[in-house]
Amino acid sequence: MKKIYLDNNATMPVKPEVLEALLPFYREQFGNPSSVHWAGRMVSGAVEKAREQVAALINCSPAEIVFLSCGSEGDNFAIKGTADALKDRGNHIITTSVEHPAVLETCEFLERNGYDVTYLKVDKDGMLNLADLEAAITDKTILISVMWANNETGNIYPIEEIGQIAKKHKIRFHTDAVQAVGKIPVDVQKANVDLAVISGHKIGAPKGVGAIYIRRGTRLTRLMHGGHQERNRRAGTHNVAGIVGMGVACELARQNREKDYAYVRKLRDKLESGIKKLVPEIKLNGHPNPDLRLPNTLNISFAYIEGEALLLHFDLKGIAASSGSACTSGSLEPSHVMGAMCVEVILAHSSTRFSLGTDNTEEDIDFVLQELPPIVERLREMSPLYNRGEPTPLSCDECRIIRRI
Amino acid sequence: MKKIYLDNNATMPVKPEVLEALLPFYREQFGNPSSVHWAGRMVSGAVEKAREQVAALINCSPAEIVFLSCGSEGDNFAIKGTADALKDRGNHIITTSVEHPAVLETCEFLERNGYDVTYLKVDKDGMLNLADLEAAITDKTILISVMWANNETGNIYPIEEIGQIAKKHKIRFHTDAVQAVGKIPVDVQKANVDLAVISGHKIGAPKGVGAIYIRRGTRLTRLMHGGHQERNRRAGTHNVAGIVGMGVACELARQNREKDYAYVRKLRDKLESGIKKLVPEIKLNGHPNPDLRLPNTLNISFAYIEGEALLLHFDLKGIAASSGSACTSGSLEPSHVMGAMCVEVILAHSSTRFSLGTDNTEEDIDFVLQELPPIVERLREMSPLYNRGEPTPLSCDECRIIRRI
Amino acid sequence: MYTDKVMDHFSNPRNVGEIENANGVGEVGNASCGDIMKIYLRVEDNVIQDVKFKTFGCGAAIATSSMVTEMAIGKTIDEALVLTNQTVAEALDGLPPAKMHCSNLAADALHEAIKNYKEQNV
Amino acid sequence: MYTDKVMDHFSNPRNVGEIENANGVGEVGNASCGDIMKIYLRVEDNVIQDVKFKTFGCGAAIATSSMVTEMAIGKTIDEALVLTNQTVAEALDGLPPAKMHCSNLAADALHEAIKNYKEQNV
Ligand SMILES: Cc1ncc(COP(=O)(O)O)c(C=O)c1O
Ligand SMILES: Cc1ncc(COP(=O)(O)O)c(C=O)c1O
Repeated sequence: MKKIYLDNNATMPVKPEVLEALLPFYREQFGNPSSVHWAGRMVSGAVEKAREQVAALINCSPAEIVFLSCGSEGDNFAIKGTADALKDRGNHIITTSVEHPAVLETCEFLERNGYDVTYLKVDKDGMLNLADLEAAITDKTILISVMWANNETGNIYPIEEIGQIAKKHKIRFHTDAVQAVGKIPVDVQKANVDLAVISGHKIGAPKGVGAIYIRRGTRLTRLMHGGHQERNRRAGTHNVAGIVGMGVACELARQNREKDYAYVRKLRDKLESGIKKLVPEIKLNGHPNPDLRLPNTLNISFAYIEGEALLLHFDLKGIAASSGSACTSGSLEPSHVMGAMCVEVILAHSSTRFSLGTDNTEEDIDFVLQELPPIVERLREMSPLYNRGEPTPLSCDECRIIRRI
Repeated sequence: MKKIYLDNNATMPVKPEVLEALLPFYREQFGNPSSVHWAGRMVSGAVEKAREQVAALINCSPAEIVFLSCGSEGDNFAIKGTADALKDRGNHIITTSVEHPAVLETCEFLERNGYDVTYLKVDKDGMLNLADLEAAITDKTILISVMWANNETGNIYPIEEIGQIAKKHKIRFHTDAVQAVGKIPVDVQKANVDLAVISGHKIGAPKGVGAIYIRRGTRLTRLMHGGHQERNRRAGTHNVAGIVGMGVACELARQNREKDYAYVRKLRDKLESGIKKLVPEIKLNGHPNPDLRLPNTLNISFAYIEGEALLLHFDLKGIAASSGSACTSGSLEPSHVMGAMCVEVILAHSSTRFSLGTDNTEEDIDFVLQELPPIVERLREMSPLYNRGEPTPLSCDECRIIRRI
Repeated sequence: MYTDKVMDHFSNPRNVGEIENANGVGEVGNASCGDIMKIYLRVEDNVIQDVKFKTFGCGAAIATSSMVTEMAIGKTIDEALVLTNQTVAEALDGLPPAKMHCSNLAADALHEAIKNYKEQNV
Repeated sequence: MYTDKVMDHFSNPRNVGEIENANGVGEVGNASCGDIMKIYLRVEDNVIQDVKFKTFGCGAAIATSSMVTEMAIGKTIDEALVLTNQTVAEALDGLPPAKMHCSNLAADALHEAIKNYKEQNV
């Protein structure tokens, strides 16, 4: 059976060039870059080269890049590290209600430890009101944390404008750039960002490696105490192969992003207009203007049906996508992002994310557009909510938007 | 030039069987194990198999294993996670003055945040006094953290006895087993351990993966907040390839450890007796009884000379070893382990660790024994401390043993 | 994640639909949890002659619904009341732990339908 | 980590040893830092006729010691006093940043030796 992978925001295969580049670092060049002997010297240059490659992609100095194990570590490090380093200055953090759990759960942890967190609301398109953001700033605010792009909807946030606000109020600014990097231009200088987080496996590097940009001079308490690696910023023996792979993936992204994602965007737009044409009673989740979404992401709810069931039917056809359904996330509620956008709860359960990649083809999209309508139809026929006389119980009372100013 | 690698306690090559097993998880089986579709299902079984392999090696249930990014993360997680989870019960931690920096610096961080830490002294052989340990326990003690084996000297600590003491006083017990696992038997049940940390790259798995044993029912605050991975114990997309490699490395260790390390032990003993015979004015660092040291580790100080210079000369001959010299560690003082053992400061600067592995041969040892004496002789001839009329200023006033009860 | 039996009932669900002249109808679950199951019964002489279902929910919800209709058909009401969510799950060779709670309500829906039948036919 | 020049001076250090009839000796560094450098001078007519060193220390310490002896020999005292740790490091094509501080003391040792010569020969 043909396999069509439309879940690139979850993870993607390691790119062939990346794999080739990193393989020698498992056996021939296996040294610890902190060692002074031949085995260490053989690899320390490779780590520094990778640092330059990452820095070049996001426009910073290599000394401002610290390698980590994943994006989640970066978010934890940025937020907890700031909370601790600046605890004498204040205890208030501003973030949004649509962040990745790595940010949200970290903030909730800090709330249990004496910090105040404002979770900014978003509108029904998932966008922020920057006046709200500015109004939320107090003299205790030590951090603004807003993701560059949302993993579920693909919404791109106005990071440059937020950077201006942060600068004006002299507040540190962290951005989870995990989904943005490699897909859209990310320039940390231009955006006035102090901390930006990247994850390797979202850009064709292996799982288990990430990086954080830490603007020169930013005081940040370590998350990982121990050895002197990474200029004392992050302990633990370097994941040399992963780091080399991350460097090459960034290099490839720098060279090919524009071309690659123009192509991916065309496929995404084709899928989007195809579904709109072929399937009635759907809802686009995220900003209606496709320029304000990542070029590869499409999130759609199919009324009356549940997301996991949809995914399983896709899966039977070899199509891999993901869902905001509670049943697919291990949580008890459907996606908090859908909740924050006040998507009706049943629609939230059917929200389906198609996240495309450069490996996809026109034929893939044609196939999806052929298989999707009958699957939706079949599940609707089976649904007690479909064609129900009474209106479906689609209330917003489950919306769990948290806001505390 | 022939390359002889005697720095296996720092890191080692990935084993061929491990590399072979993990390679498919970069491209063909690249999925995210949390996904419900084919790409996710293809790999989730592999992660669970690895969990069983790790559990089998240290005798626990697979559900008690959580995968991490490295040993340092495990030590941070165990100690900070306990400090936070048990903060209502007390604020006192007992550890030793010879732990790895991942433990020591984490404890020092906690000291800056209201915790009290007792750093147990060791004797001149680097061993602990268990009566001291028991005497250090107060009604505020929430954690005992003692490494299973020391990375610099190879000293093996009496983990079972310490487990008994911890059990008697109902205090949680963490052990950094990074150097012990794979080299000597590690049975977490028998030793009454609650938390044990392993690092992949010390047993032939790749860098960038580690694991922690968390005894069922142990409350531990997360270090990495975010997604629901690892039963909510550790957020971040699974490093699938690394985890698979870790599993295979544990499986190999379970099958081959005894045979492999009997062989390595023979080589180590040959090196030890050879150096003792061929080089005057040396000092063995660590316990004189080789049974009380890891079978692969030998740490020796060569009077009058400095460690980095020695390593560089080794390196010119293709021999890789490591040193407790300040000049090789990025710190300003020689090894804290040598300090804790009250090794005279000049001898501490020349402490040299030979850590052998299964790839070493008799010929390797013969070569080292041939090259070592003239190098030492040459550096001594160059040293202003050698044959000095006055005794060398070898005082212990630099000893930085910290103890606070 | 799912057993072959679950996948079989999920992809070829038995007895989907409504019964025009049903004399017992039961619905359980709620939208916010993502699972609603509705069971229609045609009972004659205390025997379940026909049973159909409609389900909004995940793979487990659909499979358990299908399975419970297959298990109930031809049974007397009293025999059908012995069926539990647990026995339905077992008949499917088990469900993932996370699904045992929310998505395994089909026997409850059947019992609701029987209760509804009894209320109508006292 | 080290330049080729450093490695050359480290592995083939020039002017190792003591001078029997030295008329200037200087020592800097201390054991706890891991670096001790001792320089012996034979000065005649204000010109450094011979210079030798003994060093306990890392690669950088040995290489800078060797380099400073090479740079000082044949120079007048006043010319030798112009040499700095910085110029020694530059003559070696640079040193790793971590080494600039502790292990780059050879010019200091030379100056100490010259001072000692001057004190003996006022
Ligand atoms: C005893 C001990 N603990 C912890 C670590 C840290 O392991 P890692 O480098 O995987 O973080 C090491 C190795 O450096 C070690 O030897
Ligand atoms: C926006 C965003 N932030 C953070 C993460 C976490 O990245 P990782 O899985 O590498 O920890 C992800 C991916 O899951 C993400 O999409």
